[in-house]
Formats: sequence, structure tokens, C-alpha cells
Amino acid sequence: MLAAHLLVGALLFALGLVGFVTRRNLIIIFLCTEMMFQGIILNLVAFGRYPLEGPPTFDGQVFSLFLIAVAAAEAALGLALVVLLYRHRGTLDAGAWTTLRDE
Amino acid sequence: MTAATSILPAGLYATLPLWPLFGALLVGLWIALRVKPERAHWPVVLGVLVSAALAVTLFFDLQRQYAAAPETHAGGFVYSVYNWISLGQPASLEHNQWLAVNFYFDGLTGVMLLFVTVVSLMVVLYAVGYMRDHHGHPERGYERFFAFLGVFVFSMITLVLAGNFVLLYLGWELVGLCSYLLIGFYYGKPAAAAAAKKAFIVNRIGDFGFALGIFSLYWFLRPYVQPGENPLDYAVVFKYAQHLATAQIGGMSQATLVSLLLFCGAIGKSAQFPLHVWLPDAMEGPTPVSALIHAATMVTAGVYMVARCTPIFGLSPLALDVVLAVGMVGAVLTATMAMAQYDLKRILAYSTISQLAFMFVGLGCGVPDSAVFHVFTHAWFKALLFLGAGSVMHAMGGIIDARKFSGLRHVLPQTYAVMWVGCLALAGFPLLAGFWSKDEIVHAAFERHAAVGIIMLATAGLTAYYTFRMFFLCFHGPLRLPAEAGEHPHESTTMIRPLWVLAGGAVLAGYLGVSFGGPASESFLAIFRPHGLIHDFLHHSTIGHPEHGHGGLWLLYLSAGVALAGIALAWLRYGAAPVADPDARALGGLWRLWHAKYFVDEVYDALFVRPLRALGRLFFNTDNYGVDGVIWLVTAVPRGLGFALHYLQRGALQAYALSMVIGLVAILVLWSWWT
Amino acid sequence: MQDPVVFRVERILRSPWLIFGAGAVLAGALALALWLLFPLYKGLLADPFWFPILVMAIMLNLILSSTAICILAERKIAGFTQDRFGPNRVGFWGLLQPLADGLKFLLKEDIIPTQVDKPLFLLAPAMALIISLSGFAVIPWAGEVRWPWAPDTLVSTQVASLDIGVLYVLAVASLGVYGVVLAGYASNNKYAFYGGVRAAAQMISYELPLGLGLLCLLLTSGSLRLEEVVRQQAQSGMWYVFLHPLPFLLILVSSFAEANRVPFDLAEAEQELVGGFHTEYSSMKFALFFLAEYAHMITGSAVLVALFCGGWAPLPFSSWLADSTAWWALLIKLGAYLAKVAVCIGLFMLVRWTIPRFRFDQLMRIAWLSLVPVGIALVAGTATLTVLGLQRTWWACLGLNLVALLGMLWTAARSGRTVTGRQDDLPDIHVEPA
Amino acid sequence: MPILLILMLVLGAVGLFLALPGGRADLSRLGLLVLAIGAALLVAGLTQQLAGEPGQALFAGCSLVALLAALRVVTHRKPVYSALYFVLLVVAVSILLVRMQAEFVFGALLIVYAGAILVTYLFVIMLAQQARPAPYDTRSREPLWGCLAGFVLLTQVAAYVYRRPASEQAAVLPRVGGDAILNVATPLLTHYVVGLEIVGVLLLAALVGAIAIARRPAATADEGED
Repeated sequence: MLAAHLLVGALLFALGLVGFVTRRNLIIIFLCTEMMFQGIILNLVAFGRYPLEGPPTFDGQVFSLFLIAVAAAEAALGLALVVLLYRHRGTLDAGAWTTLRDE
Repeated sequence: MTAATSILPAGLYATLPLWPLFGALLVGLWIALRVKPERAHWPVVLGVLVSAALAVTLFFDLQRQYAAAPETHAGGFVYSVYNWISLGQPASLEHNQWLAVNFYFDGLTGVMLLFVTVVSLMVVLYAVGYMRDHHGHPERGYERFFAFLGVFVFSMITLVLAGNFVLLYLGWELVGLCSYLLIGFYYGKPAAAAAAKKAFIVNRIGDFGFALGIFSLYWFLRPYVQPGENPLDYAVVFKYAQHLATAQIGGMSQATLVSLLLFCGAIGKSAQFPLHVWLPDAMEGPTPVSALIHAATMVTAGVYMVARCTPIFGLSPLALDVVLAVGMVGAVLTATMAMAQYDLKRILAYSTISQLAFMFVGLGCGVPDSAVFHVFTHAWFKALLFLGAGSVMHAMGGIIDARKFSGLRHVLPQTYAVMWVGCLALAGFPLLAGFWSKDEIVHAAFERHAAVGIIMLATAGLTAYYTFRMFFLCFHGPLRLPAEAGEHPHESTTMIRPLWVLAGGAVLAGYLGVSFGGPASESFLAIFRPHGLIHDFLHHSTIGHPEHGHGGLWLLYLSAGVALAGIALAWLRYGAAPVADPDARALGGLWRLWHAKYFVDEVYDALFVRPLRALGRLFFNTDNYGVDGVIWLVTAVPRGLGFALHYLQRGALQAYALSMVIGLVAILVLWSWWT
Repeated sequence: MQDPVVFRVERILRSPWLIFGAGAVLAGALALALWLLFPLYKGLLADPFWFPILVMAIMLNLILSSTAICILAERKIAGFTQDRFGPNRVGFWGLLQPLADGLKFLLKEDIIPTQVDKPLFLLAPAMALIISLSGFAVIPWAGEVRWPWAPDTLVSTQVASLDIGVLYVLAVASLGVYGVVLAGYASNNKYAFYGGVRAAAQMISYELPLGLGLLCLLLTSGSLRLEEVVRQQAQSGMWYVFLHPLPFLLILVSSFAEANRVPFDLAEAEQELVGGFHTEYSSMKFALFFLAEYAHMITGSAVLVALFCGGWAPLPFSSWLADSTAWWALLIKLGAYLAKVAVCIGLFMLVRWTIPRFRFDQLMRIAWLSLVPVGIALVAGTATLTVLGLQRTWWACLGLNLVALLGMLWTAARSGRTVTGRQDDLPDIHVEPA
Repeated sequence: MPILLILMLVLGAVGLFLALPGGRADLSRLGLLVLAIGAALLVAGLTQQLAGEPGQALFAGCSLVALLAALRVVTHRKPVYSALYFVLLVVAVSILLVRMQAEFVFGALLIVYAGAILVTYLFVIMLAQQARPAPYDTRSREPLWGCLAGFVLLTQVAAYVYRRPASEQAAVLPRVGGDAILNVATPLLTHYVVGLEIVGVLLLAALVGAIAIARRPAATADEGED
């Protein structure tokens, strides 16, 4: 049913959120955002499959495809930035970057 | 007359402008694909060649058609390519007025296209040799140059072929643009960039009047046109032009207003007196450009346009007087300026303005066919002279000042020979091209008023004098060479070959305007009667057929005499190419006035440029300190706030994330309590 | 000096009579057993539910055992290429060599180094094999068949008939990298690590041309179902390799890279990286990698055959057997399919022993500067053809391929250098002092 | 149900707090145990709601695997394992999607996430590999507040989800017909075609951006602090 899927999605999202806030490794932070995406994709597809009214629709799947594309873009840019940052400081600690200036 | 009787289908003639454009686009493609620049001229050469072939065919085709039906004065044919701009209300599209892209083929077009394309072809061929260094390597921007040339030829043909005023304006602006691009071809050189800018801006001033002229034409003619007729089409305009003569606006007839506004454009494009200042500066461009744009084709657009609009101009005696006055003043002034210059190309540039002024005098005297005839002959020998000057310049390593060298006949024999022909033709030496056409204008001037005729005759004498002054300074006297010329100055074969073709044109072009026959008993010249083929031909075009008899023989002898006198005087004073200029000493203050070009540029600078610049500075300061100051004050508030608040920022990404999450959760909790 | 006993045993083993006799006896025993046990499994056969499982079991066994044969074939082909005999000691013509190899793998000492990341070290070979085998699920081995024991139902000789068949293949192929990467990472060995990193970069790069080639095909076929693609080819007789030779080559090259085969076996380049990602592996775990490579090759060939070479269609340019669902047709179709796969694998092996390995930068250049642009051009062209409705017209497709090929050659000729680049193109290496 | 749910969420929050890196190892193991139990109970409870629908076991198994994998992604101290658990998570989620007849999304998810994105992650993790466990991987930042925020968020979401009476929730739906590809492709290429184009542009921009970032010379690499 819808609620079960929604809850699983919410759990994934919340776990991703907690991970995003608590973990220090930049790569894991990115992984956690991807995890939130997973939760959302699950929710979107579930909404399409178990609509509140009317027949099942496929808009949720379409949106999740968009999400996947966005996630791919995000991963490409994010990882490129992570590599760049790692080259600068030799660390993946998010706390090592507290200024946006290039020193 | 339909195209059915023509040699080639009308659609093929309508492709005339496109070939050089294709060539130019192809060159652009080659640039993009990085094809070797040495061969980049080929597309344009071929494109112009095809156009020239079509134009020559068209000329004889039209001539054959006119000869076949001399009684039909409605000339040529119109080829409509497609509907371009809708002039009507969108609601009534069915009886809409469409501005078509239509091409007008008649006698005037035929003559113009004949020399435009053929001279262009010669210039392009010449440029293949000119735009290279002494080792035959193309200089930087070689491909770009040819692409521009192609676009230019396309624009010029479009201008000439245009069947309505909007298309004419399009071509008009396109040639202006090409002129800008080509004058500024050496954009790294500040003088060239400034000259390009100057040419563009000065032209804009004229074009503003021209655009107003077209607008007013549209406005005045709109009430008369029938549905389906385009009020800017030539045929429609000339059909209803009579109405303009009677209607009054602001104390003058509408025809006068329209003519004067249109004439503004002609003044700008043909560099006539008040707006002539751009042309001499435009000599900063490469010499082929000077030859092509500033002697043979683009500057003649003004003459062409006024000739084309004869049905309008003819309705307004006042407008014709203005044309005549501007032409006269310009002819005399620029001829005198030319007498006191040393820069070869500048002398030729002033001479061009002077000759164009001759044409305007012809137009003002109501003999547009003579004016167009002069355009036609002038194109050949002036292109020849310019290219000859370019050959000198090429050999002298870029030096063009006549004081720096002399006696070049020893090192540049072929250039010397063709320059002889060109100078003689320009000076109006009997039986050469310039003689015939100039004589017709002088004759028309005499018919108008004796004073006008005398002035024009005197100017013709001046022309002969300064032309040969320049010529002797360069080619006669002892051999002196500037250091830049290198060890062995020589002329390039690639460049000389087109010159010979043009020299042939300079000799023979005049004979299209004369017809043979007449009583041989009278004199030698009497076997030639002016008003030959080209006049018959032009009579059939929209120019109409102005009434004038043919010149008396006395005038032919007189002008020949004046020309010879000018040449002889120049020989006496400059035959030995003296280092010190005898004129400068003899004429004193007058000479210095001429040398300074009557201080026109300085006057403009004081009258327009400086006040405008001061105004601009005022605006700048107002904006920079007044307006921006207010904005700065406004920004000071958030800046201060930001300074106060920036301590809240720790810079740790995850701290922000956490606070965002906590905020989100708080909102959620509050919201769920609320509902 | 040889031990006479060993000599005698060897001579017996090398006798063809023994090999073929034993083979015949085994086959007869199997047939007898099947015949005798028929009442026991008759019920199962009548229920179409079991059929996919049956197919799975049979094909899985077939593939796993054929890897052994593949290894023998590989060595024989290597011998042929290098003008020597290849294995000819164990059994007649070396036919028992696979058995010996397997025995060797089983009996070797299984070493797990101390510093490895143990869970991943163990997981890696399993993952490699599992993923390379899961591609089989969607391969339509022999079309549809009317099951003699349940005559009313048409069953598909396919484990799973998915709407997204080709997508599934792509997905599984894209997972194939994990085995190698994990092995490289877990080994805690510099060489293995480099192998893993190389494999990751290589697989990601070569997935693009693979996907682009598949796109061309899918635009033509209009269906992602493999069985549908095969059916189209079988019915029209126009195998897609005739329509799309360039995409076929694209996918062929990419599957070389995906299977980590020469000339793309940078992940295990012996000369540079000792053994690459499997340096630290021994015994059966190494055998699993070996097995995975061959399984990957077989899967790749099977997919390639299904997509481009008409799958089970026995003859090109004819629709023979296309609509037949008889059981004997099934045998012919399966035979045709397996024969094509065998030819494909033979090609893989010939290439391995003919072409030298690329340098890593060359490998990347081939993917990004050559295959991907061509692939994009082909996809764009095929999409245009599809819009025009010409996607199954042979002259349009071949024209497109020809244009793409000429474009490729022209660009290559213009640039005046090889696609793979030269030594001069490599960036300078700055070795920093430790 | 909500009471039980909240109880399990509390259990999960406490477990997560214990299991996040930084605490004592035995407590962490305990936390994981608690989490696993909580997740199993939760999934069991959720599965009950699917009564009457086929594939309950699939749902139960996959969501349990997904949740456990997600927990390990968040709590594991080695980034490589996090990434691998994420692969597991993706596989589990994609199977859940197949159960909901979203085959195309399943394929896309596997290809894009497992096949491309995660491999890239692994690649980067390997590039940035440290000899010993890095200090920033063994300690977490504000675990208490993070867990608390996540917990409250979840309770709110759960409360909202379960506010609807069960009777209003849609009945068991039949299998959707039609080709899985066509079902997705038709709205995607008709109704959402502009969005599709925009996403294409976005991907291109990301590609260009990533190349621009990555191509920057590593001239400043020696400025690294340690």
C-alpha cells in the first residue's frame, strides 16, 4: 500500500538526512544526498502506482527519471569538486572547508 | 516586356547577387574548417566570375530586347523572388500589401551591373596578388578579406537590382557595413579603426535622411495605392509620383521633401560636400578596397539612387537645384583640395569626390543618362588608377607619399604604362573614356547656364592638372626610392594583369556612349556623335528620357583643349618631379588652405565632436557620481547589516544543513499542531 | 627419464577410443536415466511454470561447462596462432585438459593474505561470476516452442521475458565492473589497486559506446524486448548487422572492453601490473574470476548475436523457421544460436592472440575520441532515419553507416595522427621526491 | 499502530545515535543490533498493510535490505563499504520499483546509479584512499541533534501518512497493462517533453562544468596542509 512505501521512502530520506548532517566525509555526505534521492524516487513511483484517486499514473515514474538525471548531474559536478578539493588539501573532511575563499 | 524572350531564364538572372555570397559563405566555412588560406580566394573569385558572366549576358540580353521593341519604354522586367514583409493589417491578410524581394532589370540596372561585376572581378583578381607579402604568402586575414569582398559584391548587386526602396535600403546599409568592415580591415591600426568608424558614422547621418525619405514616401503614397500594390515598389512609386508634385507639405511640395531627404542619403554614400570627410580617411583600407568601394562601386550608389529616382526628382525643380549646387560646390572644392595633397590615394580619393560631384551636376542639370554614363566610364579608369596606386604602394613597401619617391617609370614600367592610360582618361584626354562622358556633363551644364558650364570646364581643367601633377611626381624625374621599398622594387604579374583589362576599359568604355557616323567633312571629332548606345539603352529605363540635344563640336574641342592645357601646365611645373613643390610657393596661403582641406574636419570637430563629447562627459559624471552615489547609499544599509550579521556564519557546511533541518522540522511540528 | 607407469597411464589417456568411448557411455547413461526417470518428471514438464527454470538449469550448466571447453579452445587457438600444438598431453588432442585444469584449481592452496579487506576479498570473485551470469536471463535461446507435453501453450525458451530486456542487459553489464574493482581494492596491493582503478575507468568509458550502439539498434527495432528483436530479424531475414555494421562494430569493441579481454585487458596487464586485480587471488577464487571472464564473453556474444546476428534464425536473408514452433525447429534454432555464439567467441579468441594490448591512454582515446563521437553521429543519423520512416530500409541505413565511416576516415586523415595518439601526446610525468 | 511505530522510531533513533561513528565500539555494535531489530519489526508491520497484494515477501525482503543497507551507509566507518552498501540499497530499491511495475525506472536506476554513479564514487574513494582510517571517518558531527531532527521529522511524516483513515486508502490495484516502456515513454515524450529537454541541457551543463572543474591544473596541490 501507499503508506508502507511512503514510510520506507521517508525512512531512507531521514537516514540520508541524518547522515548528511552527521558524517564528516565529503563523499559520504554526497552518498547521503543520493540516498535521499532514493527515498524520493521510491515515493514518487509509489504515488503513481497507488494514487489517492483514479487509475495508476506514470507521472511519478517520469519524475523519478528526471530525478535520476539530476542526480547524475549532481554526482558528476559534486565528485569533480570533491576531487578538486582533495587535491587542494589532501583531506575529505567537510570541516576543512569553512571559507569559500581560495587561499 | 516578359522574360520569355531573354537568353537566360529570368530566375537565373535573379541569382546574380547570390554567387558572391555563396563564395563568401564558403570562405567562412573554409575558415571554420581551417583550409589552407592560400586558396581561400577561389570561392569568391568564382562567385564574382559567375555574377560577371551573368551581368554581361544580362546587359546584351536587355539591349537586344530593347532593340527588338524600341517603342516600349516600360523597361526590362521584374522578377519577384518571394514575399518578404507584410505591410497590411494582420486581420486583412487576403488583400494585403506585401513587400516583395523583387529584382528590377532594366537599362540602368544593366549598365550598373556591367561595370560593378566586371570591375569587382578585376579587383578581386588583383587582390589575390595584392594581399600577399613579397614571398607570396597571404597576409593575416586573407580569407576574411575575400569573404568581406564577396559579401560586398553581393550587397552592391542587391542594391542595384532592388525593385523596391526597402530592399534598396537593405543593400544600401549592407554596402555601408561592408565598407566599414573593409576600411577597418587592419583593425589593429588605430588610424584604420578610426577611419572605419568615421565612415560608418558619417554614412549613418546621410542614411538617416535617406530612411526618413523612404518613410515619407511611404506615408505620402499610401493614400493613392490600390490594394495589392506595394507603396514602396519602384513601379508603384513612379506610377503615382505625379501626385507628389501637387501636394504641399511645410511650404514645399511633397516631391521636394522626399527628394531632398533621399538626396541626404546620396550625399552620405557618395561622399558629397558636407559629408565628404569620410572618403579620404577611408584610404586606410587595403587598396583593392579603395578601388572597389571608394571609386568604382559603392560611392556610385548615391548617383545610381538619384538617377533611379529621377521621376521623383524631376518633379521638383528646387531639389534639382540643390543637387546641382551641391555637385558644383563639391566638384570645385575637392578638386582644389586634390591639388595640394601628396598622398597618392588621397589625391585619387578627392578626385573621386570631384568626379562624383560632376555626376551630381549632371543629375542636377536633368541629364541622368549622362551622369550614369560618367559613372560607367569613371568606374573603369578610377579603379585602374587606384589599383595602379596600389601597385606603386606594394612596390614601395607601403609608402604612398609622393614626396618620398619619384622616377618610378624605371622600376615599374607596366604600372607606368597603365597609369598613363588611367590619368589620360581621368584628365579627359580626347577619345578616351573620360573625355566623352565628362564632355556631356559639361555640355548639359552649359545648357543650364553659362556660369555653371564655365565652372565645370574649369574644374575639368583642374582635374587634368592635379592628375598629372600626381603622375609626374611619381613616375618622372630622377629615380628616388624610400628605404621601405627594399632592394629591388618590382611589380607583381598577378596584379598587373587585371590592370591591363581595366586599361582596356578606360580606353574603350566611352565608346558605348558615342555613336559613329555623321558628316566627316566637318572635322575629325565629328565622326563621333555623343549619345550612343548607352543613352538609347538608358532611355528605356525608369530614368525616363530627358530632352537634350547633343553637344556642339565647339565644346568637344574646348574641353579637349582645357584638358591638354591642364596636362601641359602640369608637365611644365612638375615634369621633372621637383622635390620642392612649386605650387606651394606660388600659391602661398591659398595652397595651405587647400592642403588643410579647407579645415572641414576641424570645423566639424569644433562644431559637433567636442560639444558632444562634453555632453557625454556630463552624463557620465551625473551617472557615475549622482545616480551611482544614491545607489551606493542604498547598498550601504544591507552592507552594514551584513557586517553585523556575518558573525553568525561559521562556514561549516553541515552546521548550516543541521540548522536548516531543525528549522524544517520545527515548521513541520508547528504546522501539524496548527491543523 | 620418465616413470614407466606414468607413461603408460598417459598413453591410455591419450587414446581417442577411451575419450570418445567414455563420452558415448556417459551420453548413453544420461539418455537412459532420462528415459527411465521420465514418469517422475512428466508432471513437471506438463506445467509451463517449470519451463523457464528448466531452461535456466540447462543453459547454466551448458555455459559453465562450456567455459571449460572455451579454455581449451583458447589454448588451442593460441597454439594455432603461434604455430605450435597447444595442449595435447592430457587426453586425446588435449581433450581432458579442462578437467586437469579444474582439478589443479581445486587442489591449489587457497591463500588469503593477512592485510586484505577480507569480506570484500571474498565477495569480489563471487560477485564477478554472479553478475556475468545474470545476463543470461533475458536471452531468447530458441524462440517460442509448442511444448509436446502441454500442446495448448506456447512457451518461450527464455528465463525471463522482460519489457526492458536490452536495458536489463545494459544494467547487468554496468554492474560487471564491481567484481574487478572490489578485487582490486580489497587486495591491499598496489598493482591490484591500479588494476581496479583502471577497470573502473575503462568500464565507465566503454559503457557509452555500448549504449550508443544499442540505441541505434533500438531505434531500428522499436522494441527493447530481445525476443522481439530476434523475431523481427528472423521474419525479415535482414539481420541487423547488415543494416548497422558500424553499431555492430561499436558494440563488439565495447564488449571486448567490458569483458576485459585483450586488447583491452589493462586491468590485468601482466607486464605492467603483475596480475592486475587478481594478483593476490589463488586457487578456486582465481578460477572464479577466470570463469567469470569466460561467462562474460559468452553472455556478451549471446547478446550480440541476438541483437545483430538474428539470434536463433538459422539463415540470413530468409525467414525459414521464423514462425515454426515445432520441437525439432527448436533444436535447429538452438543449434544455430549456439553456433553463432561459438563463431563469436572464436573471434574473441583470435583477436586476443593477434592484437597487442593498448596503452591506457590509447584505450581512453579510442573510447572518447573515436567511438563516442561516431556513436553519437550514428544515433543522430538513425534517429533522423526513424523520423523519416526509413529505419529498416537497407540503403538508408547502409548509407548512413557509409557516411559515418567516411566522416570518421576523413577526420582521421585530416588530423593526420592516429586516433590512439602517440607517445608525444602523453603529459609529462613529474615524479615528486618522496 | 502509530504508538508501535513511534516506539520503533525511538528505538531506531537511539540505535542510530549509538551506531554512528565516534562512540564506543561495543555500544556501536549494540546500536546496530537495536537498529536491525527495529527495522525488522517495522518492515514486518508495514508488510501487514500490504495484505492481499502479491509480492509481500518481496516487499518485506527488499525494504528490509534497503533499510539495513541505508543504515550501514550512514554508520559504516569505511567509505568503500558505505558505497557498496549503497549499491545494495540501489538494488533493493530498484527491485521494490519492479514490484510496483516501474521496470523502466528499475533499469534506469540500476544503470545510472549502480552502473555509473556509484562506480564513480568508488573511483573517487579509491583515489582519496587513506592508509589508516581517516579521523573524519571515525567521528561524527552532532550525532545527537542529527538523530533527534531525523526522528522528529519521521514522526511528523508518519503521523501525516497515518492520519488518513485506512478505509480511504485505495484498494488493491490490478496489474497495469501495456508495455512498461511505452507507459513511461508516452508521458515523458509528450507531456513532459520540455522538461526532458531541460534535463538534457542540465546534463550537458553538468558535463561541461565537471570537465571544466576537473581540467583545472593541480598546480595548487602542494599547498595541501598535511
